[in-house]
Amino acid sequence: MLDVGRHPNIRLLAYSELEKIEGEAGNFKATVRRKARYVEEDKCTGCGACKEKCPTVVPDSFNEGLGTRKAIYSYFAQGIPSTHTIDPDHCRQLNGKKCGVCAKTCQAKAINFEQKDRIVEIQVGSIIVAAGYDVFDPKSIPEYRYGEIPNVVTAIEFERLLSASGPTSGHLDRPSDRALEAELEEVEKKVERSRKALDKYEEKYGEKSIDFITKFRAGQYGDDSDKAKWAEKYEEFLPLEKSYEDLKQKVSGITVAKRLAFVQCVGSRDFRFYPFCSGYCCMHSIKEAIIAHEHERETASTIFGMDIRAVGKGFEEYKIRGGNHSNITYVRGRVAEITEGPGRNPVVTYEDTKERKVKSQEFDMVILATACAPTRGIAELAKTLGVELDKYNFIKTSPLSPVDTTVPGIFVCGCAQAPMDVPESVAQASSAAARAAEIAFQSDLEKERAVAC
Amino acid sequence: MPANKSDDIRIGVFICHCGSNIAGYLDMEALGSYAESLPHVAFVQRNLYTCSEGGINEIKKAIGEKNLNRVVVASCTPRTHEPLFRSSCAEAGLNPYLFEMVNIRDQCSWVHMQEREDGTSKAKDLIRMGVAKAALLEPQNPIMSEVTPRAMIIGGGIAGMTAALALANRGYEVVVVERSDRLGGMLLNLNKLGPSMADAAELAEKTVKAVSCHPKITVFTGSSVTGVQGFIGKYSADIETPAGAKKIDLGVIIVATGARNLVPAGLFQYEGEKIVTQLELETRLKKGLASSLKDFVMIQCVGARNEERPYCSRICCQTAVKNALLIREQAPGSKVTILYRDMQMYGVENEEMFRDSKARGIRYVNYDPEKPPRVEGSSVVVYNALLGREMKLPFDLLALSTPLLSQEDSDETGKLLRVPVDENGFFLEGHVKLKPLDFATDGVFLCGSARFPANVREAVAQGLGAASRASIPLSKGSVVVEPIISVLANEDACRGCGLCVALCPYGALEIHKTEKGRKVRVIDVACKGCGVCAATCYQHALTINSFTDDQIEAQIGAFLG
Amino acid sequence: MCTGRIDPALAAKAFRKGLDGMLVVGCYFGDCHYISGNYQAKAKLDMARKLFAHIGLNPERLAFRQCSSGEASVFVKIVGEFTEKIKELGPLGAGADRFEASKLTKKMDIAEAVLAGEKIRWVIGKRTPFLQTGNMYGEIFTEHEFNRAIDMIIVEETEVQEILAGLREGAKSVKDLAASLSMPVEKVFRHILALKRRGFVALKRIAGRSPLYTLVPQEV
Amino acid sequence: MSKDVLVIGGGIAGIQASLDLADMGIKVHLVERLPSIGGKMAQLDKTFPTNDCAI
Repeated sequence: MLDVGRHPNIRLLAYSELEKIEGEAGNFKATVRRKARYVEEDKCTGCGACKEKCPTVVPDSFNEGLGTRKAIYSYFAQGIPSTHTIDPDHCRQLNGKKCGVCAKTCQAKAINFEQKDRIVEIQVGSIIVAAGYDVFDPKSIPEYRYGEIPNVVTAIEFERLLSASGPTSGHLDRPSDRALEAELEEVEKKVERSRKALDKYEEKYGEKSIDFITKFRAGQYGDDSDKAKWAEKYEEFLPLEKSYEDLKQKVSGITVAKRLAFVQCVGSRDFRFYPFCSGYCCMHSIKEAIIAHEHERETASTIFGMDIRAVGKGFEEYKIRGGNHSNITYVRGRVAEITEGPGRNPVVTYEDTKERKVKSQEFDMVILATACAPTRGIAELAKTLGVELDKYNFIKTSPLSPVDTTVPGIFVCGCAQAPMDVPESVAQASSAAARAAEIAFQSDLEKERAVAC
Repeated sequence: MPANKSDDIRIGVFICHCGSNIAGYLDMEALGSYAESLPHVAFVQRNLYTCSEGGINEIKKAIGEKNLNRVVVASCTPRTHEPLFRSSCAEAGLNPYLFEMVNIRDQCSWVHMQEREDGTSKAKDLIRMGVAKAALLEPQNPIMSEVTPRAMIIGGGIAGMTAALALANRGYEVVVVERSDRLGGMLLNLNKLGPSMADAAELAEKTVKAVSCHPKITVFTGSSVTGVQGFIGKYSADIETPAGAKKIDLGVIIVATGARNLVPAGLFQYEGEKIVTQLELETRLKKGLASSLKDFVMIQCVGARNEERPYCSRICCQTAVKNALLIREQAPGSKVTILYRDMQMYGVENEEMFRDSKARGIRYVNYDPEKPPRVEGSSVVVYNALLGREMKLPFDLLALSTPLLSQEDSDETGKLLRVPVDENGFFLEGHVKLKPLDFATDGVFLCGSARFPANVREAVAQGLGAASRASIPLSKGSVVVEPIISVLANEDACRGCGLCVALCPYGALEIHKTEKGRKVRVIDVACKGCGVCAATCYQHALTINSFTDDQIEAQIGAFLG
Repeated sequence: MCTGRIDPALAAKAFRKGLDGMLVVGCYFGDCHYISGNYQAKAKLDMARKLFAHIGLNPERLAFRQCSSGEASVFVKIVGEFTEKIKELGPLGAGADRFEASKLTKKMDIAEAVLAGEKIRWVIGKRTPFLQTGNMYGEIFTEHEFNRAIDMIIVEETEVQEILAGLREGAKSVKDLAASLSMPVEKVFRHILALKRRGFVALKRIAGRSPLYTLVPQEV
Repeated sequence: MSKDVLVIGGGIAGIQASLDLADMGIKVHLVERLPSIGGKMAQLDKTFPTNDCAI
């Protein structure tokens, strides 16, 4: 990644979108919109002082919304380029409010609220489409109740929870527990505020609130308006304190998630959504289960799948190793539904095809192995490029020319062509590079070509 | 280091404020005056941003005006900024390897934001260590070696042929060495290619023709590689051909030796007549099935995913489904049942073919490896978990899906090329995820089933990919290596024991005979500078440029004050 | 550069110079940018830890830990824990593993010589082949057997280096050496014979009835 | 005629294609929709089967 940033032959146009393509193989003209970052790329040193001071907190899309970032941000810590970006949807200054804190903080004077989108035109001989994929949104599967049951997450969200650089620093804290902790913090602040107000009265009148209220309730203070206010404050405080104590009790009982269920083929091999197999999800779940077990030795995982597809190099061995050393149980069958049991524990109902019985089992967390969906905007991109898509909206190729699209000079690699795992993507990327290079050097070779039979 | 030399050392120290990233948390003034007090330091400057154009110009100016011969920048991380500072030194006429970087931001000011005093004192330690090392730095020059613009591809199957054509079409000379007496490899034995059902023979013929008559490609069939010497860019291969031995100079090598099919002798009463492998079934389908055959059974994972061969051979399930579909086409009304453990129909096309096969009446029975199917006369008996009982399936033809095995001599080929094979005999790529087509050894690449079982589409993609990787050194015409590599600093001390040679992960060391006896030699362009050899040599004959024992010890010494 | 570059003798040098702890942090196994350098580092440092334990230094002062470049929090934890550990042990020479200053230097000289020694480096270097494909006779070692062999070599090599250090002070008889090193006479005698055979030690003269041995200067 | 190549997408596939071409001496323009390149792989903690760190 870093190599891309410093390679003299690579011009990196991040935060940019392709608008138009004209011409043909050997002679394309591309129009690219460089979106305004409101930060001058050549001045920003990526030091990050601005984001420390920025007052606006936004959910962090890199962490799948599980953590937060500021309105001025770098996409992720090691991101290339390290140039920061202002999020125009959330920045106070750009939304007409008074702020500009980042501009004041930045000693490199890189902030420019006046920056506009720029259009650049590029002449190229060939094009490689590596537009990737999207994670399937499991909200559309009603029986899994993703989004309703907090402890049902997607594989990529779980990946961020496992990551040492993620929002939980790698602790398997359940979303419901994290919400509970956040609530406790919130209530704690309120209790403190309320307590302070009471303290003032207590000091003023030299009396404890608890003693005061008995007298007040007995009508000893008549209609003293100040005392009435005190009483009102105290009546507010009581339920607050109660809920605070309750929450504290609940939070103290929290432990990390130790019983994990992985549900395979969420959106894949499913006629309602994508009939194809996404290829990598079985291995992804096994990996996550193994890592979770590394984090916490008591973790036990169950992987529910129709087939466990471990077809790559070393994959089958990895799967067996997971079963032997990482407490993974593989269950053949499709999960029928997920419900919520006591303690916010998700309950998985499935058919065990081995025993031919419908069973239910409670877990701490359920991870959905979501399908590799064609990326949003692929249809538009295909239209811009003039390439055809297959029936699932992946870019069409022919079986024996695995990286050639329907337009000469335009090639495809990675999950934009079909779901595939990392080494396949890398191999295919090199293939696409080989094809593009053939075009680049074509003119030099035309004479030699003519001799070939 | 001779004493007189150290007198001439003039170090310039540039301390970056990084806006407020460093200056906000450390006492910069104290750091500046401290740096001035260090031995050999001739000049100290503080900059708001050393990496800005202004900062860079200051470095260049000081090198000239203050006669600096070493530069230390105390700022952020070398990960992002070392190349910039190095090239700035070079632009001012100072050898770029006389530059040393000290990280007082990521590893100091950012970590100790609340501890100004301790942070400052740690930054002093770091600067002192950097300066101590800088004093001992030696100039280095990049190492360059020419690349012979010719590639050798070992194996003339579809992966190798695809790679050969891709490279030849780019204008490079290609030598293809094929062991059998014709090109085509496994493709020659196949019938149709799933899921498109394209004709294998047609593809083979087309590709073989293109390869055979390409003016840039020389094909040696019935030949084998018997020796390989040299390193990236400068290989020389001995090839045994029917017309005698040949020696050919090469720049790069692609391994495309493919795989072979397991013959399941002793398994499921295999005899090659009524009980055959999928590959043998392909041949029968090619000729046309006898009309008497009505009942077909296939068993998956025969001789695979067991103790002996723990791996899944990736392509057998799709082959079985493809052949099942072809059987139904050739023999309408026939019954095909596939006994499987997991149907490995990964991806878009395979899963589609799988679904299609079910729609066309091909039946699937899952079996438990604990209760494997068995052959009883002309039937297969298998326990069906869904029904909860055993089933007896009569067959006219039983096809066994056996895995692809690595070539018997893959280990020898590996030794010849100094590249590793894995526990299953498949070649081991440089990185399982990120470098699937490269070896750790530069200049040697990998594609097709020699790496791991691959279908034709995948083999073609990998062939193209390997060609892309191999074309990089070819198109550059030379290999340039960072000089931070192993050097034989003290030849007299070397006893030629060869321990370092045994431990070098890159095959970058070799023993050769000199007048003084056996000595080690570093193959510059193959060395990556990991330093394992230097840490191993008990004679301290080998060291690593810019990370010598002296330099590391000086840093430790400086740390201790 | 890689953790594989860390020469274990550096640790002895550093402790002699006054370092109280040395932490080497490398990549996870299988994730080495230099293929196998971290395995090498771990094998070498494990061996050095054994040696330090043998000569009376708390082996916790030398540690090998692993984390990836993306795991800041893990790194912080590793460094924090190590720092705490060293604080708990106290400065070298003043804490639980107390040496007198002069003795520390001597011990570290011996440690350095052992760690830089030919034998130990061959055995550590060949660790993987020994465990996987066997030695030159095709004997395959188990992890346990290998570790026992290492332990033995450490003991022997330390004795040899102590003898050499003793002789560096001047020619000595086996008996004197045995007394000053508190080692059994037979053991010293066995080592002296081996050293003589290898050309490191020679007979100087016979004083009374006991032969005096001396060092043979080595070519570099 | 232009020899340059436009690569759309800065995930692992786009990065690899760009580096291969750039190393061959071909000028590459790499367009990425998001503020940084890296794609999905940058979000992964570790990758199977070796459990390497992802970036």
